[in-house]
Amino acid sequence: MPIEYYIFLCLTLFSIGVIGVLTRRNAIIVFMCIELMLNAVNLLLVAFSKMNYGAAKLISATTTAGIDAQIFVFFIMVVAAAEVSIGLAIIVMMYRNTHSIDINFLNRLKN
Amino acid sequence: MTLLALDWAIIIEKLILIVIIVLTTLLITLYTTFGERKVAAILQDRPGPNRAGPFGLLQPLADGLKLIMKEEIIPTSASKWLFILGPGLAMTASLMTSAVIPWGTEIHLFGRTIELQVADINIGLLYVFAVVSMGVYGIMIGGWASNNKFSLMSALRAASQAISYEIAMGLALIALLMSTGTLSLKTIVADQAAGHWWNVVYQPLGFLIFFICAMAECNRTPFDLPEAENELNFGYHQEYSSMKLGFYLFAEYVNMIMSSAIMASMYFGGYDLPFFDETTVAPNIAALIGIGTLLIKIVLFVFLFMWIRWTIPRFRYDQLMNLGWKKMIPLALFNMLITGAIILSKS
Amino acid sequence: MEHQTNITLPKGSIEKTTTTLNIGPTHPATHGVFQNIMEVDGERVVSTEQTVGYIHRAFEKLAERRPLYQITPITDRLNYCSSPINNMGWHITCERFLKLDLPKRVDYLRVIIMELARISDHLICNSIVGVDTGAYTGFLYVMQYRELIYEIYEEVCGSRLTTNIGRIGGFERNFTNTAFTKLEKFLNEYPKVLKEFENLFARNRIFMERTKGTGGISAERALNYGFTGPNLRAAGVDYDVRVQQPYSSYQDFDFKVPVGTTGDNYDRFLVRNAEMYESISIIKQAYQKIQEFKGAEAEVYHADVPEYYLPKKEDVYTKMEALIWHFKIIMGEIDLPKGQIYSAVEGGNGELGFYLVSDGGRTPFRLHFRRPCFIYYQAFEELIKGGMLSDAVVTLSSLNLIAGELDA
Amino acid sequence: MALSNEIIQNNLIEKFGDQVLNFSTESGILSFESSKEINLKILQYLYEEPSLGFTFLTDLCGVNYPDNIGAELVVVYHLHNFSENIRLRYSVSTSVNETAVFTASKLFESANWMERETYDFFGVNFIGHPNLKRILNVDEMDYFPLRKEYPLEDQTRIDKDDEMFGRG
Amino acid sequence: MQALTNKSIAVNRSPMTFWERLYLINIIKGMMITFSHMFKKQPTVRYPEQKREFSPVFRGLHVLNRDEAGRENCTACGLCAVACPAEAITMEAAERQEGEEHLYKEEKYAAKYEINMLRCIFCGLCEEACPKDAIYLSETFAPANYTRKGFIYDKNDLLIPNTLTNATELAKAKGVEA
Amino acid sequence: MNTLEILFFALSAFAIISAIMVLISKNPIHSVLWLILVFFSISGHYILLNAQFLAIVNIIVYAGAIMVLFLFVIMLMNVKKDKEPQKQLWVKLIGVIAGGSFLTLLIALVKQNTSFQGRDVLLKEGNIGLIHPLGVALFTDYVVPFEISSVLFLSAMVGAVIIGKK
Repeated sequence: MPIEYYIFLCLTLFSIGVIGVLTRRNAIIVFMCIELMLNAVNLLLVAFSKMNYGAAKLISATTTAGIDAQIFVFFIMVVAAAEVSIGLAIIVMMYRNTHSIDINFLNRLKN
Repeated sequence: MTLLALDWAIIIEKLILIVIIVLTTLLITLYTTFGERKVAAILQDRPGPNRAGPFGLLQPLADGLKLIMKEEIIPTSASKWLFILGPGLAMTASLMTSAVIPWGTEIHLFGRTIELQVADINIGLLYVFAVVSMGVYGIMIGGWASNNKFSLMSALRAASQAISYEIAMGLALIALLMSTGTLSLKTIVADQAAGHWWNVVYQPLGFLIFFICAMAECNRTPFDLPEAENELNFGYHQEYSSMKLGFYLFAEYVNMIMSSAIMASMYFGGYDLPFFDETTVAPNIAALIGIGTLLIKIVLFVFLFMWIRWTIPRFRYDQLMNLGWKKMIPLALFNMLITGAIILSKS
Repeated sequence: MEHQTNITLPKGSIEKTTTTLNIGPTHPATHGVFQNIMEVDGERVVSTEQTVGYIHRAFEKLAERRPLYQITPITDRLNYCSSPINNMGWHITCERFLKLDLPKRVDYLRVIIMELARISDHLICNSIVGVDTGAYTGFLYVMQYRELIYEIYEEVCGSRLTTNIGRIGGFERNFTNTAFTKLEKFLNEYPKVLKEFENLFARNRIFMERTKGTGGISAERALNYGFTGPNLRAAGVDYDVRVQQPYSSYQDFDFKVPVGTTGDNYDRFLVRNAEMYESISIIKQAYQKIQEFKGAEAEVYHADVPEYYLPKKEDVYTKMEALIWHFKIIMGEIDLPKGQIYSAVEGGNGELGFYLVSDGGRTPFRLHFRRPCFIYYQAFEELIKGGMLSDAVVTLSSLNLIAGELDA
Repeated sequence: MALSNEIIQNNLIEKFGDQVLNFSTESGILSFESSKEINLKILQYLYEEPSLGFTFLTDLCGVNYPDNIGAELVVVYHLHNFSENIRLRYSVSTSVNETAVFTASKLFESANWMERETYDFFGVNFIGHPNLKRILNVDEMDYFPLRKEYPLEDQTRIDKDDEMFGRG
Repeated sequence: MQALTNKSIAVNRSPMTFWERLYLINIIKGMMITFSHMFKKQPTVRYPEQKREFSPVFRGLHVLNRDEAGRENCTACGLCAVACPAEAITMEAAERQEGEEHLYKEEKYAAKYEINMLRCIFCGLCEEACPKDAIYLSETFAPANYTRKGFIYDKNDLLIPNTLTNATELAKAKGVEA
Repeated sequence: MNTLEILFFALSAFAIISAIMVLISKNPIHSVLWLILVFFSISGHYILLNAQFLAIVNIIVYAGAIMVLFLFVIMLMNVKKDKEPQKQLWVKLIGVIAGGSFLTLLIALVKQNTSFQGRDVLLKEGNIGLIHPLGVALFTDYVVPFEISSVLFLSAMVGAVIIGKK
């Protein structure tokens, strides 16, 4: 499978995430789109890892090349989980204070 | 070890196995609902269903028929697609677990060796864990889509309960992993069958925690807060009727059977019949005996579930959370520490 | 699906942070028809408004047209879990008002019936507390013994739930031997079952945590709210009409008044539980006393008051005088004395009072029932405020609210 | 000190003079009346005076005497002193046209619903009541059904409307 | 609040012991209780096949009685209708004509006798009120019907079968009641 | 086209369609459900790449925990679709155009970049995605970040509790 396919797929998913962040006002949806972007990156990382592994395997059968990319993905997931817990807590707080989850009204938090 | 070995014979074989397993599970489930009513009845000094067929044995069929014949009601203010999706998800998620359970050793048929396990993936335990974490969606979506306050509260209760008890469940599993050293259910069972003690001997506390968490994940009393009928009017499936309701009710029992199967496999030797030498009989018969043993273990666990349900009161929401976070998780961590210490001292 | 709605929401309803839940009129927790409009914040109860009146049957108005004996079936339907107490309470009120003296044996028979009714009432309440906490089995264990109680009623009066048992001046018929045999069976078997029921719940940590400290009320508040009966005793006030103003020869019996301390659900459960043991002991004493009557005394089952107690059927068929009395009583042609009376008995839920005003006519001029449920249900909001929804449900059942008694 | 009906009577007369009247004792319960203006004062005195201590409101109900012109409606309070174990009946009367009576719900929480019930059935307008609306009957009802002017229909009549009697 | 009587006794509200705090002990105790009930005799009455015995004074559906000669006992005095707190009984009296002596015992009889079983509360006051032993409450219960009209039992539904003309049915009716 | 390619394109199409549905659903709950489907298809890709551990962790963490949290929060707030704020049309249009140009730009860049040409991704082979090698790597070379991430988790938990408590 050519690596370009994976790159195009991940780029598309990432751009959809970007469009979501740009067009939606619902804070939760925006947040979800960020998760989508993270996942696109994850997929790309894994694809690259397998690309490198495939190249290295031709040289040595027991290589572990590319494993660090998968470890990175693992850490990204960890960080995402932590980020979501905090982020959602913030959104809930915001909803409690402003009765809205509209990101345009976030400036209400000023006072 | 690959998941995508496209050998068509194997695919057909696995498909047949899946169909058999799913159908058997559904049949057993059908009779588990009957069993629940009968167990409740005899624990409560009453005969239970006894009209349809001899000893009421046709009762589950009658119930199923009734559920199918009932009118489909979708509330106008409900979110229609999600309302239908909810019970389907609940059912699917509960059936998916069956894929990794080793139902027996192997059967030799038509010159082929058929493994009695749909997929022996080397992350079997994690798979179970993932599927269990999916199970809550059915309840949440159904409860939300009903557009009913009681259902919504029940959905929220279900979600938080499932998330909270998953953690302790995972920690209990990690202790088990430490002592067995593998994630593959097949290997775990095979190790136990190969003359080791059953894992419950090594992990009694872990088993207890897992059992309690399994009860919580199946929404069984004392953790049946999502459908606490006296508080929330049967909670998330309050607005459901006909077969959609049937799916929810079924899913609960399928869940119960699956967690019983998992517990039997992980802690009680799976298809291993103790003090019985499988090599003395023909391999096919040994496999059948293994299946029978596993089924008996499942039935015993299911009975235990029912027995507990019909004995004790349920928790309150905050007490449930307390138990989950302040007792179960520290206990599971403690169990993990002890296991680690013992393993270290042995090596 | 699009559908038009022109409902304008009340002001602030979008912005409000609480959820309105209707617990009732038909909800598994209400055990009867009444409503609680609860405002909950998540699982916490912020406030509640109780609505009653769904099964109001205008008993007080009906009673103004009924001769005294026809009011007994009305009282059946007040607290239908212990209708014999209501019946007896009404008869005792009439007897006090008409200044009739009753033979001791009738008193003791009444005590037996009333205590049986009290047991059946408490038993329902306590087992329903179990059901509402999620344990259904205990309910069915004790329910078998309510059946025994009902069979005793049936043996005496012919009916089970709405008993219409007893008449002014005594009972409509003597207790049969079967009734006494059943009573003995009950007395033998019930304490064991009660013990078992208690073991199932009383020291179970889940149950204790569910009930301890929930729905509590202090003695002062309870008195101010007009609590009586087990609910008041659970708060620590040992007020019991049977002790304070004995009726039906309760002074002849030796029994204790169990009291709690905090008035919470657990105390209510324990007080009712202990009262059932006391009731059993009272029944045993009464049964013993009844067996001590000898000769003609052992057959007495009504007072000798021809103006109010119907003559024997055989006499009615054959004797003119009896027939005349029969007609007079049935047609309600006996004028009541003028005056008023308030008389109370200890019902299943507390002081069940009857305020009877007569202007000398043949029917009560005014009859008011003091229904304990109706009065203490007002305190429900105070009991559950700030607690969890589940606590509210348990409190609801441990208060033993009977819809028939709420709405006279 | 044992409290008796005479002591209560003397105490009340001493305090309120001729504002309390019509003392009588029936079946052991002392009953008396007063004008409706001082009902709260009397109830409070009975509540707070340590030698009386009627701190428990057993019952509150209305009675309608259509023949007593000017005092058709009577509100009856049954009070109870637990420690002395003595009951007391106190009543105030009011005209059917001018039904205002002061509420006792500030003194006794239990009076709240009983007053609502009395209002519901007799139309006694309790002044100062926090939530005086119908309780047992429907809110739309525009009469007070327990007054004597609304008699029950004749039991023995045979022209029963079948539809109303479950025959329709 | 001081004690009002010397009879009061405090309930056992001791705090949980260590073992009780562990949940398990009492749960297992409770489970043993429920388990022991598996082997208990079931008190259930399997209704249509099996019937529990009623007391002889059970108050079920009404029956209008006849005497030994098969004549109706009722004399239409109306006491039952007066005594009925639910106003369920309606009756119309008629004079007995010449030649009807074998039908009615007294000179007056009930030409129309209806009991509305939807209103009836089965209090038994009519049975008690009857001076002629004409109405009594049988041991049958739980009537079922498709319409409200069907619950208004007229004289034909209520009358007991005639001893002379319909002895078998009477026996059957009595057999059901016994 | 072999089976793997069919699977790849099916999963990709599925992922992209679901991702678009996340954007255009009016109801936030629907968005969440579509996003779960995206995660499932990405997990499918992981399996295709024989990264079994990541596939299952993706499901457990994303679909099983994070999305439940999202769903939970949305239900808690009871966000109705009519209450959802909408951006004006031209803002949306600009957003879509910006995202689209971003995509075309990147695709053009990748197309031009020669270092990717001819490089293949190894599908369904190689054991680096299995638990054992990952575990070894995680607990030898990456043990410090692993421990640090646990500290991160703890602080995130404390933070969430503190924020939520207010």
